[in-house]
Amino acid sequence: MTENTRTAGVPGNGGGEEPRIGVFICHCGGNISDVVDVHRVAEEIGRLPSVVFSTTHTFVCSDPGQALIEQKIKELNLNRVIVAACSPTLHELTFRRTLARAGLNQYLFEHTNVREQVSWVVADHELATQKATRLIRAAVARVRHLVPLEKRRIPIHPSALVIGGGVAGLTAARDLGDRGFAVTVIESAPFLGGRMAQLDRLYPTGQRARELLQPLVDEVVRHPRITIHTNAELLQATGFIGDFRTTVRLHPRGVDTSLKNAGAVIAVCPEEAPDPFNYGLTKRKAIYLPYEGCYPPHPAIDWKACTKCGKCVEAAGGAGIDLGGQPTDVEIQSGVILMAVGLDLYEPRRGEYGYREHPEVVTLAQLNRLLDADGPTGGKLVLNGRPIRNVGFIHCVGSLQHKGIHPPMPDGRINDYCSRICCTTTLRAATELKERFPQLNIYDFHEDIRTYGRGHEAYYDRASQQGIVFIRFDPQRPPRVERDPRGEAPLVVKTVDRLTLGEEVEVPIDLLVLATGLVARDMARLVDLYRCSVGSDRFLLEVHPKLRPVELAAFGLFLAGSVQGPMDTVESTAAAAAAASKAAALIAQAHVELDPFIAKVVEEKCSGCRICLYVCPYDAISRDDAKKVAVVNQALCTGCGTCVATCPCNAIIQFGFDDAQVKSEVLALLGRQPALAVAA
Amino acid sequence: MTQVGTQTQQPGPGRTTWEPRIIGFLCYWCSYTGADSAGTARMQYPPNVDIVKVMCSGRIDPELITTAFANGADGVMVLGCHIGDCHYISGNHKTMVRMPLMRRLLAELGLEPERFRHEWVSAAEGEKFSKLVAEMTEQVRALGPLNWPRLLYERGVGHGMDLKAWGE
Amino acid sequence: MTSPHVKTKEGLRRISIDPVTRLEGHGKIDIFLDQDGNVADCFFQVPELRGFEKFCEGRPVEELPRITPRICGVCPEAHMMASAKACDAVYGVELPLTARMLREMQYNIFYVTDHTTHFYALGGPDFVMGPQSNPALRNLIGVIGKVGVAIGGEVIKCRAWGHEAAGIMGGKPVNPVNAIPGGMSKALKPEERDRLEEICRFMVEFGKFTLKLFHDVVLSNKEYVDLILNGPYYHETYSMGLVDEKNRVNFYDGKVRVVAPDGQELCKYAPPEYMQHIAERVEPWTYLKFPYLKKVGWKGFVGGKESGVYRATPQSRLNVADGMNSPLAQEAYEEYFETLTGDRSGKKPVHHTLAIHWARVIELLNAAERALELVRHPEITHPENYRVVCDTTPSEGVGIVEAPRGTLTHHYVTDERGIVQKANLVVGTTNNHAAICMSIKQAAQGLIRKGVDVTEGVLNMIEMAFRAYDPCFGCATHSLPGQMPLTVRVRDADGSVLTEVSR
Amino acid sequence: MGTNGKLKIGMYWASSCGGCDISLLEIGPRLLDLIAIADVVFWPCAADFKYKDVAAYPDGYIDACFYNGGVRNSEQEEVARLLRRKSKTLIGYGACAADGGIPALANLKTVEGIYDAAYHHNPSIDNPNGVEPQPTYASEYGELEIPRFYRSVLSLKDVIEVDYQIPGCPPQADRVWEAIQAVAGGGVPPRNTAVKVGCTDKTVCDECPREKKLVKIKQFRRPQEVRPEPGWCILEQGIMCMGPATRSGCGALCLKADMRCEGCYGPPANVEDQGVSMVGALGTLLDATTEERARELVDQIVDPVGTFYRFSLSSSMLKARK
Repeated sequence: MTENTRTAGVPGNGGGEEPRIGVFICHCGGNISDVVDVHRVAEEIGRLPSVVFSTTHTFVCSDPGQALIEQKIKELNLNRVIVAACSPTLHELTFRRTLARAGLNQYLFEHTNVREQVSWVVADHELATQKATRLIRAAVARVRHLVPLEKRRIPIHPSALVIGGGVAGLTAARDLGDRGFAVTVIESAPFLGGRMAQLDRLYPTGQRARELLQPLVDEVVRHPRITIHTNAELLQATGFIGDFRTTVRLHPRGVDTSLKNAGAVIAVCPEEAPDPFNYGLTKRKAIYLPYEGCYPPHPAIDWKACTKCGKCVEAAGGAGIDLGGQPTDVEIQSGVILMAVGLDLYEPRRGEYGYREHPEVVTLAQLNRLLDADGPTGGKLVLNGRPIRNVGFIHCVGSLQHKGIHPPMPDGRINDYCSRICCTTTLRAATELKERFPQLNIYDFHEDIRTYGRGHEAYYDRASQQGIVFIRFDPQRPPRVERDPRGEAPLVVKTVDRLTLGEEVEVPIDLLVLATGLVARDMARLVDLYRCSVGSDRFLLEVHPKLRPVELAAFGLFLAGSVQGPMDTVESTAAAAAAASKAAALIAQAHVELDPFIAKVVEEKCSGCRICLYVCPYDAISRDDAKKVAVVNQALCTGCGTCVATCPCNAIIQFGFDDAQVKSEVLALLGRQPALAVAA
Repeated sequence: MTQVGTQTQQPGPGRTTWEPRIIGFLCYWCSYTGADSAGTARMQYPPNVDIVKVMCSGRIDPELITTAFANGADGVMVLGCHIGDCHYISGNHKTMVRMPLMRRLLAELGLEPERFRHEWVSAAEGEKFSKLVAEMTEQVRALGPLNWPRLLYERGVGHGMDLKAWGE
Repeated sequence: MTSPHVKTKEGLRRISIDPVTRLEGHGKIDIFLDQDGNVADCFFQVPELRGFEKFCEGRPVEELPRITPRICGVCPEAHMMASAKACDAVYGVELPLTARMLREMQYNIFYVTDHTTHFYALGGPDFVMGPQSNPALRNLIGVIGKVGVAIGGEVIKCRAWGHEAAGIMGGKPVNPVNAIPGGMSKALKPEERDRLEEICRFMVEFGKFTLKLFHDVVLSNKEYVDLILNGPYYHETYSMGLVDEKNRVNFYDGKVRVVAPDGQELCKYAPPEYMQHIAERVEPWTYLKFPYLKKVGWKGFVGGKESGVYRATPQSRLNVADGMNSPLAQEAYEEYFETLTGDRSGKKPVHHTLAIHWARVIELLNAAERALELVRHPEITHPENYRVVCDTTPSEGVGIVEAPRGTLTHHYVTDERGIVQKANLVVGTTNNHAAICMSIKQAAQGLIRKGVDVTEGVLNMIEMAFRAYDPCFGCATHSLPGQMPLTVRVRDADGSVLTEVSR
Repeated sequence: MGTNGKLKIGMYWASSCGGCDISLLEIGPRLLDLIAIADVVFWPCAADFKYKDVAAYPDGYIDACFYNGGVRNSEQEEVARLLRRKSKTLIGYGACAADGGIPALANLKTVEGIYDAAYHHNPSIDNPNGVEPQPTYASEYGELEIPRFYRSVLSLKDVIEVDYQIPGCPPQADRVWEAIQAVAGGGVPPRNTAVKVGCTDKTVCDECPREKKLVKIKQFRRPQEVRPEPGWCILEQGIMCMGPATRSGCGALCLKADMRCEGCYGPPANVEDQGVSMVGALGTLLDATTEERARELVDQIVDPVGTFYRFSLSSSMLKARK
């Protein structure tokens, strides 16, 4: 390994003193050194002013590699360190810690990417070597301007708010409660359980959904440290990581626990409304219980349907029902917030595969209700009285949409993503149908089948063995659903089967099931209140899918479950548990430490023109009207730096990315500074 | 003049013919990661675009772009997250406004529009990234060296200007 | 600083009145003497070009009333108004009464300020102190010393109040910004109006006083009157000026009237027709062009009815007009012609270059009277009618005002977005460029002869021919309070300096 | 300092309009205070001194010399160099000297274009032989000279070392007086840095009486197209006001006349380039959430370069390439 050591210079720990720069260039096995002449690079960089040490190493990230850095920092009083290796996304933090161990401020470090962005993409050794040299030279110019930084310390209130009372929210709440934190769960509906309560049997185990949900609900509602608010509406949110203040409006339930004869009371109610729990397959009373064993166990009143006729009050003998209740607002303090609002089902457009044109066309969710032993038909498969012989399933309704073929959603986008759960759910339902009603002919129309999870493929095999007919259609020419002219069956599905090399098929159908996809909820209020990042698929966007998968960019906000994208119950609970443990790790400390790369207003340069007040996505900037200058809230600032580019006075700096640092980098890349080979 | 640009821009032995020198300002969360994924997939592309990393494309101060051109860049690229995918909610909305305006301004100052390019590249679009770099390199190569400081000097602007950096 | 290697034709001497170039910049006089020591030829050069006409292209037309005033920071209002009028024409908008009055009032107040500067600081001293008097005293300080400190105070007050008025109306006292296509940027508030009336009242008194001063000091001095009437300061040229519908002098608006040396009307044209009447010559030895009357034609630097050379000075404006639009100025106007033509019938025109000073004083009083009349108009503070909003498609337009130093023409052509495609400017002093060259040559010929020492006094008397025009080459030749420093270098055939006289 | 202990000051004007000299006169009565502390040893438009006198002065004779106007021809550069030699402190006075000023807009055009407009193709031109002014011309009697016309307008600091600069078109009298006193008092800021005096370190917004409503720009409007609502930020109303990217000191006079700021005080302190500083700010002020809308609004901006650099093209980063 080449070493180029110069011993001139003043020792010190950054911040003002003469920089003493150490450069460590990684071979990464041969990943880098096979293409880049790392020794020549080390030599040239070693000649730059202020570079007192420059070397190469087989694996700088290895223990010996890090040990070398520590040793040289101490031995040569290095006060700036550059590692040229893989992408900083992988090891930047590793090396920061190395600096810290050596007693050097960890922010006097620069990580130069010479693998992903040089050796792996530039075949020509000479050009690759030149490029690596340029990039490191730029890093040298940059680190000259680095100053020691300290992490921000923000006190944490040891509590969590969970938004959403579905399986994800409840799981996260329980895990956090068990770890000893105060948790508040808010649910907009009158009952807990969310989507899971509406499901029948779950793949891969085939267990009943509500049987799995029940114990979780019991655990949560009995939990000493968990508070639950149903009928809760988000009103306001202020504060930031460590000390969020959320105001929710609690709408009256109309019924309390003292109601004894719920059944009789519900029976007398004259008002009816479509039952969303059964996806509109049935109607329910204005005072209702969604299902057996729901929580809270006492009914709620659907105020939209209720006419306040008072019959229920009479039937209840005056006890337990109050039709005149008023909403109350409560403020909830929490150190962190978990987003667990879940998702919605895609509602097909009228006429999409005959939906809402032919009564024989239902969604997969509706079918699940029909299959449910506790469902509207007690599990019997009847559709307005007719016996059913032929059942068809169509996949990817509302998912995997194609530009030009599928009309865009109201926001102009199309759902080009896979909803992930529908294939397996479809096959599970199809196989159950075939088992329960062997005489059925079942046809499965799909563009593609994705049974990706453990045990999922088994459903496909079973379906094949059961003789379910698979027909693969061409997305360019999706199936057409029409009335059967011959009247054999109410419907006929026409399409071209690619499995039989483009054979035209016409299938008579009694019941057509649309495997509808999953879409993000309308979360406008939530997104606005908490400054959430949203993806182009409208689901909430994590910081980084691998590195920080359950965190939002705004500090203290976590993603629990399918608010982040289509997930089945298994994935949802896993994600929720992950979010809970991440959140717990954070609120377990008295203080949270945040990266210092935030914006700061240099008061004497600020003209108070207010233009930065428009810009901050996190409302972290306010104006001190007494001083007539802008002020950045350290806890709210996420360090995007947009305000820095905005300020017409250059009065805002961003630690780690201030103009001097970035510009010096640019100049160096262009061969301006520092001059080459000064002390050569 | 070609030589001038080349010598300082391409230190060390090897090529002496002129190579386009392009600065790419990339946001960290999407475009920079996109560049990484191009690397992970071992996509080969020209080495002429040198990447300067910022956290969000909204941080890309137009002054950085003029700094690059004023100091000898032949081209500048600005890459950020797609609209709607910004890690910082709306940081790239500012980029979306600044860059078209910047493009007009640069053109009016006498700079070929092809020397400045602004695109959206997501973390997954390694291929798009490598394509863009290749395209940009070729379109700048076709235009030839810019070497703005030299040019201004010849126009009589900034008599006091130090051209040493350009080998004079 | 004419470089020593400059060649001069055999047997000629060159007198270079040179620091004009160097120190005021923008003006340079070269006088060539033949072997007998008589003036062979004389060149007045303007070494300044800034290219406004070109870089106005591409600018939004509404910005030109703020860009073109930087042609001259001494008379920015003139350019602002001409430009704004051209913009009105470009948008084809008719200004409400209030808007027109606001513009004319602001312009007349500016006129008072500007003429004051010239008379007291530049032109006046020659008469008050005497053309051959001690140059150290031939300046404002000297004037004040002679006619009393109180007056000096009044002069400074007049300028100060004039700029206060400009500030009230135009935002900035120098380079105001308030003229826009369709009118003015803001209405005049009643309290602002009251202050302006106070200023205008003062200006009228000041104008009366100044006219009286001119009588006392100049007209009652036989020597000066003789100099005006019989000195080497007389050309017969065409006269040009702006007149209203009654053919009275108007600085802000009207038609351009041109009369021949004998007083006959040559033409009377509206702004859009200027191209049929004016053309500009280009000479290789100066950056400034030479406008002339197209219909008469360019015959070189000569006067008379056959030559298209014309003058656009205060005197020219009086020459082309049938009268003034204010009572006191009208009296003065009549007296002006009676005195100079010795003819009670009010015979016109007159061509005595030095009498331009007198005409200027009459204009000063007229401008003050007119401003006072306007500021008292009940409509002047109308809260709405200070402008109209332009919703028409812009195309082309010409705007003309009388700048203190001559008729000023702005001509723009725009695209449908109002972006300027072409701009043509015929600037005040430019009109007089040819005439100034002739006046200098005439004075030089009259004053520099074989055997005559070229003294400081002689130089000043040459300069008086020049200064009468209050020339404004980038307004550079304003001297306050003194006069242009002059050096005459007499060179022999090799161009080496024989003698040098400075003051 | 002269023997009488008074400062020796001078003033010169180059490629400018004369407004600067007038603005210096606007200090009015204080002109006399100035005379009290200083002898004017050279001020063509205010006192009678000659070029040869200046040439004869020993180097550094003038304590403080104010140079206004940019440098557009050889003569102006010569004088600038001469005055630099003769002056202890040289002050670039006004927008033109500091940043090129409005005449520097000519840098967006070629010299050929300028000559073409001035001497060939404007409608009133009568130039049958296609004559153009020549640096030297052989007349019948002898050679005549005029200065060489440069290809660009340069700011003073492009040509010589400048100690201080006073921005503004023209500088406002009160600020000028403060600056003169500062300089006379030995000059507070370090010399030879072209540091700007006679202005503050804030922007025009700081002095502007108008209030922001924190609403974004929905549509750009031009002064002739709208009556601005009094008291409300002009820029928020869609009129391209340069206030945010312009150094303060003027007192926001234009805004008080309901006009947008033209930017005559040049870039803010700590900002090198006025134009891009404005682009940075506008990025956040436009009411656009889609690219189409953004482009639409950007297209509504007329003449960006002439608006953002109206007074500062010579001191901008990229100048202009014509």
